[in-house]
Amino acid sequence: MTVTDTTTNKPSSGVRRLTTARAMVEAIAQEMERDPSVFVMGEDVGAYGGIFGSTTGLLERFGSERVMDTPISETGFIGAGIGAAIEGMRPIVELMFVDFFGVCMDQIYNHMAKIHYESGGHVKVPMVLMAAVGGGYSDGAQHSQCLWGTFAHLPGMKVVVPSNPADAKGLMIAAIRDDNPVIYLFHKGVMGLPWMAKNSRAIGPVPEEPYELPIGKAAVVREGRDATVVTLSLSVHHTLDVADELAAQGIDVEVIDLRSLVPLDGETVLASVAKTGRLVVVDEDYRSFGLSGELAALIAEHDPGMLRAPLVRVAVPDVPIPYARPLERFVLPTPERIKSGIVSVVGR
Amino acid sequence: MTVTDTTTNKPSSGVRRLTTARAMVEAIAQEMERDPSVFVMGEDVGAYGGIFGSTTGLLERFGSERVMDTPISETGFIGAGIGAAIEGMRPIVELMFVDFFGVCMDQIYNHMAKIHYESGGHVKVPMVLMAAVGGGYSDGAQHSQCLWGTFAHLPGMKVVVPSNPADAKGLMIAAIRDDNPVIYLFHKGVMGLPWMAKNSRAIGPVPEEPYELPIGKAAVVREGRDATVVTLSLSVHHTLDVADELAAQGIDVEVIDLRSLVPLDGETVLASVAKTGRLVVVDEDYRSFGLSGELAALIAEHDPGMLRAPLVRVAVPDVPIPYARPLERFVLPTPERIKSGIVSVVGR
Amino acid sequence: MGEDIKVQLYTTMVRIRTYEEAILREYHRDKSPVFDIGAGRIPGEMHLSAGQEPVAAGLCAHLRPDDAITAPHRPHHLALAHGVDMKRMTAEIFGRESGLGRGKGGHMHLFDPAVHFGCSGIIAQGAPTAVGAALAFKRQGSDRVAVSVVGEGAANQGGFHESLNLASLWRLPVVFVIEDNGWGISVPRSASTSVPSNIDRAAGYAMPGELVEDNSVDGVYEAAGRAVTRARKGEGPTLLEIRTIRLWGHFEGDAQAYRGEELAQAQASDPLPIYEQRLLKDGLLDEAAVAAIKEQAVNEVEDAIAFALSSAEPAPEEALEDVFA
Amino acid sequence: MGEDIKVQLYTTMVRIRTYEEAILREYHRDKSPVFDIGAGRIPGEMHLSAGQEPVAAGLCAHLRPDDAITAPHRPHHLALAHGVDMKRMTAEIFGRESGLGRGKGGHMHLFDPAVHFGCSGIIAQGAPTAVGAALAFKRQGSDRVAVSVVGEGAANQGGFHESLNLASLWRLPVVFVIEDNGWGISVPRSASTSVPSNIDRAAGYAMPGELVEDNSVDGVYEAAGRAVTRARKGEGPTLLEIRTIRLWGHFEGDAQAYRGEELAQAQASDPLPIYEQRLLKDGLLDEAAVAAIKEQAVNEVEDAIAFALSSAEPAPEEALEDVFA
Ligand SMILES: Cc1ncc(C[n+]2csc(CCOP(=O)(O)OP(=O)(O)O)c2C)c(N)n1
Ligand SMILES: Cc1ncc(C[n+]2csc(CCOP(=O)(O)OP(=O)(O)O)c2C)c(N)n1
Ligand SMILES: [Mg+2]
Ligand SMILES: [Mg+2]
Repeated sequence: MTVTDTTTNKPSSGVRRLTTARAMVEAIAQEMERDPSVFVMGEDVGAYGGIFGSTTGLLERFGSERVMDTPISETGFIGAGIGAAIEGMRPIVELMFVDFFGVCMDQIYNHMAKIHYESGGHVKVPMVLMAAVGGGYSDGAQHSQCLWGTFAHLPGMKVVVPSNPADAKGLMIAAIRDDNPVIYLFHKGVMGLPWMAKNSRAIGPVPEEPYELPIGKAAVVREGRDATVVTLSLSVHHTLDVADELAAQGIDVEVIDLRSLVPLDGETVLASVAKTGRLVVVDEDYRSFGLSGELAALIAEHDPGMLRAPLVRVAVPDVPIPYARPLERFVLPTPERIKSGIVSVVGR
Repeated sequence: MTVTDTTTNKPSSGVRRLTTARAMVEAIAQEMERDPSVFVMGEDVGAYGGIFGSTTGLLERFGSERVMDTPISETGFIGAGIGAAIEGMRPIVELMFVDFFGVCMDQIYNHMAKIHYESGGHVKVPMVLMAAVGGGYSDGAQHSQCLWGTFAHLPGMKVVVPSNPADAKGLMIAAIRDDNPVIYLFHKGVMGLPWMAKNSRAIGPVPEEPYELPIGKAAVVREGRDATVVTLSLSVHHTLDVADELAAQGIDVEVIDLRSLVPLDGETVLASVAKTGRLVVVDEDYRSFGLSGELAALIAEHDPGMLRAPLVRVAVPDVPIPYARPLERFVLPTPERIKSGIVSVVGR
Repeated sequence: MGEDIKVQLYTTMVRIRTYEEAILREYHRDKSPVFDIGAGRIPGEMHLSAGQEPVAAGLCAHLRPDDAITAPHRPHHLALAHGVDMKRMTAEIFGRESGLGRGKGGHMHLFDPAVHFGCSGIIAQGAPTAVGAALAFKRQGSDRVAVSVVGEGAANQGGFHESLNLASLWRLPVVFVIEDNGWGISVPRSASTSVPSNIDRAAGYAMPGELVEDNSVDGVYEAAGRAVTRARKGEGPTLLEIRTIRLWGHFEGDAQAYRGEELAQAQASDPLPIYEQRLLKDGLLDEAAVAAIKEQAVNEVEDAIAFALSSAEPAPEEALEDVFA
Repeated sequence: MGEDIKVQLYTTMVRIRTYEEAILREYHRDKSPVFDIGAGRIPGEMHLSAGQEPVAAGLCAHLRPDDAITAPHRPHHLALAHGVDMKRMTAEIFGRESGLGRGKGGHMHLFDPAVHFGCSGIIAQGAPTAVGAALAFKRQGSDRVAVSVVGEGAANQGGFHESLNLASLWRLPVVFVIEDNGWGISVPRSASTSVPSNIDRAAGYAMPGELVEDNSVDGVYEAAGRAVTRARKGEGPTLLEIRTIRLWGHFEGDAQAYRGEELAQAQASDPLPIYEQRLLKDGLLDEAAVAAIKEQAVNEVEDAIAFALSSAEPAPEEALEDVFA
């Protein structure tokens, strides 16, 4: 499943457009050019180019010493990333699917995320751990999860979740340059893969030069008065589509793309909810004990009176992701569910 | 660190009192007597009797075929528990400290918790996974966590957290008899261990006969009008102490012991907050993306207007648990922090 | 090794190959001209086992329906050889209500308690479960056996080693089978495994190891027979490694550019025609018998597909059921 | 092996033992008559290394300050032998602001970047980190070496095996050292490990394995010398297992009822007096020299404790610092 060249195109306007996958690769390549301590490691990141195209072409360009295929030993190679980071390298380690975190979580949360703290700040672990997330193509209960809430609950790692090519590039460069461990979660559905249903915004303009997007700043991707939808990743696009549709019905939705869970940009959320008084959280992760709860607490701690209508959560309803298409569609935050969530929050 | 006999005593009233550890052991023993498919497995559960006394005396009584010490191979033996459960046994598997979940989480959340669902309900995994949680004795960042929010976020497992001896027994028996996987988290500070600072309620009356406490029912452990404190585990006791103290100052606190996170007894919480209009969540787990958020969402979905004052969260402020005593006390939900949380929510 | 057995092994292999070819066809049916992994009658990842039939046939010939087996992400050959209901398995792969998992599992999550079959999409994580099944069998005083099958890539996953150690330590009736098809997706064995063969690791767990080098079903049958017998007699676990081949891509859609020369070699050593020729030459089969075996396989497989297609899709709200028993 | 080295090894062992005895004293100081794990100047779990000095002394004699070492939950002997600052380490154990981790780490989390020392309370999970340090050293073109030390109990943890395979596959400068003290808390080796020695597992990763059977510092010194030299020359990893003894409890407060006879045997084979006698008999030391070495050790250790005690406790709010760089 190789990303083909059709994924880069320069439309007549002259603005260069890339898929999210290509934007990520460009970010990594530019940082590898700039900084010899940056290297990439993971399963099938070499000749294969990453199962979801996140490393396509890097092996050819940088060689196998800097783009290393690994055995299926996630504890081993993520731990190796940590050790290398401590000793002066800046590894980018790919965990193929985030769903596999369970075989290596100790390295992630007890080591990668805690060594800096335990050392009283004397040891740094500058490392990017990237992983594919998300469902929608019937990959079943062990290959379709988002799980960002799991990482965000545990201290010591930043959690970045880009939704589009330009953000993906800027956030990747920021993550690589960050002196802290950064979990970088990319949804398969925003990568612009030729072999998966494409989202129209999975390809978009991306500046050619390297640039950083600050980690921790949400984007108000659509302004509106009637309700705030806070979301991230693929759901941003579904929400924007729904918002366009609802605009025609006179419902004016503000859409916030969080872009990172840690740090969480509470200010942007609060400012928006202060304006609209209504909140829908659209989250492809499991509903309970996750993002939607955290946003509810943010508001309740600040001023519970801000909400003029009950919170609406459009999330996976605490069931494993089922395989069959009608079942999976039922649990994912589809445009239909987002739409009815917004309609119910505005009470029309 | 062996639980000594001083932990059982019959006060003059004739009511038998046990420590939480002894209550758990009694529950396990009674179930092992009743049902030959029940067995215990884990590190140091045999001759040692469980590092925190959760299996003391079982080896002597049931022999090494039913009380099995394991190598330090959590993925291996938790997976073995799953396989045995599928094939008709009812294993009770101990993960010594919950902090070690990272070396075996895949078995827990991708297998133990999902097989029933993936099989369309045709395969059952009746298994108890018990683990010690909590800090307060300077055991550092890798041996002091609660992490219940992590398990509660992921579907397919019940999450039980007893706070006292009688509940510990009834919930353990219910967990063993449950046809589902149950995570059973016991706080070291409620076990009544002779070698750890004791909580006065870590020893209490426990009926001798086997009994089940239904999983999913919270307990209103103190009724009050002015504010609701929702909490669990060791923090229940701190909160009750604080509530007594505040009663003297005319602040009348209702205290809810959740007893389980999955299922979460939302009804009991909502009924209480409807009455008091004020909510403090006391949670020894990390603050963000966890229990306190989930409770905020519960209310915000139901009726955000229920809260007459901002939510107060008394939790671990998203830092790893530090070692030194002043640092650790600063991040744990100590009575002082609970008290000031309640005082601030009632606005006096 | 009797003549009947050889015909039986051949028949099993034909049945598997026929199945995989049919699934291949059905999988791609609605995925052209543009391949979209989520489209069609069978969506999602699809890992087919063509080339690895000798492992399943030779191994499962020794198993009883009450023996347990945990298979990896590439499970069809093992499921069929162990007697999983083909109709309900197919219905599961098509995501239907009548499927083994009522459409909740999919092709990596096939569970059939009737024959104690399970699988998992997480690498090597079926091994501990097999150890646990064996522990139950031993405690229950039976002579049942549990089998764990993983790929050679999976043999570098820590949980696999933990399982070997536990099974040996507790002298459990487990047979560990490594299907060494030379590849873990695009990573060749030489880039994943520090020893020439995983059999070199058996001694590290004080268990016998046996390598079948030629992907021959007879070789698998004999080695597996020894291993299953040991286990059934209470003599503990065995590690088997079978050098086999992955005839097709890692999953469907895999362009396999990384394979180069080796792909043609693999295709030239397809075990099915080789075994067929052997049995014809040895006079155990004639052309008519071959044709009959193939026809029967086709009929059974097409029936199973028809069954799946005629079954209803699950109602969406059923997604909320079966989380808890 | 020169005479100077022997005296140096002895001196290191004395220094370690003196340290552990002092920590033992300080740890229990405010924990009687009732032992409360959270009480006193040094709260929390305390895993002391008395009896295991030969491992640290013999191994670290070959290491340079720029070589990395990852130690397990029982780290003091390795930290001291590798040159971790004793004062700041002690201050950390006492939870002081001047500690290595400013009081955030504690005795299982000692990090001293000056000598590339780290440890972890999670079993075997230092091994992957050592592999990564070695990977960095190799990429950086240096001849630096990384050492991973774990217990024999830890050698049954999957991540340890993954690390062996990676180091061998990538031919990295790693020395894997297993301190086999016969116990993983209360579980004897025979109940955790399916082979007589972990050295039987080295072949499974195509690396040399060497067993030091007698807990002798000379034996460790020689075996470790060969392993470190191999690593430094770019010849890849080695697995060493040292049969050592745990003189005291798993942690302080452990009543060790499970140990029975073996405890007295262990105490009778304390390596320190044995080695001291040897050096005295061989004339490498005399009583005066022994006394001087011990006195120096006591002075250094008591100074370190005094330093710790005179350091301030961290301010509570500092708990919120150092999460992110
Ligand atoms: C823990 C884990 N890591 C990675 C993967 C992704 N993955 C699926 S199959 C596979 C290759 C498996 O190779 P092998 O074990 O040799 O089996 P084969 O596919 O060759 O049959 C990988 C890396 C996974 N499913 N689980
Ligand atoms: C993953 C994990 N499991 C369990 C433990 C609890 N634990 C701490 S030390 C120990 C025993 C370790 O034995 P060994 O590796 O032989 O080292 P020793 O204590 O003998 O030095 C155990 C089980 C842990 N810290 N981490
Ligand atoms: Mg393979
Ligand atoms: Mg040991």
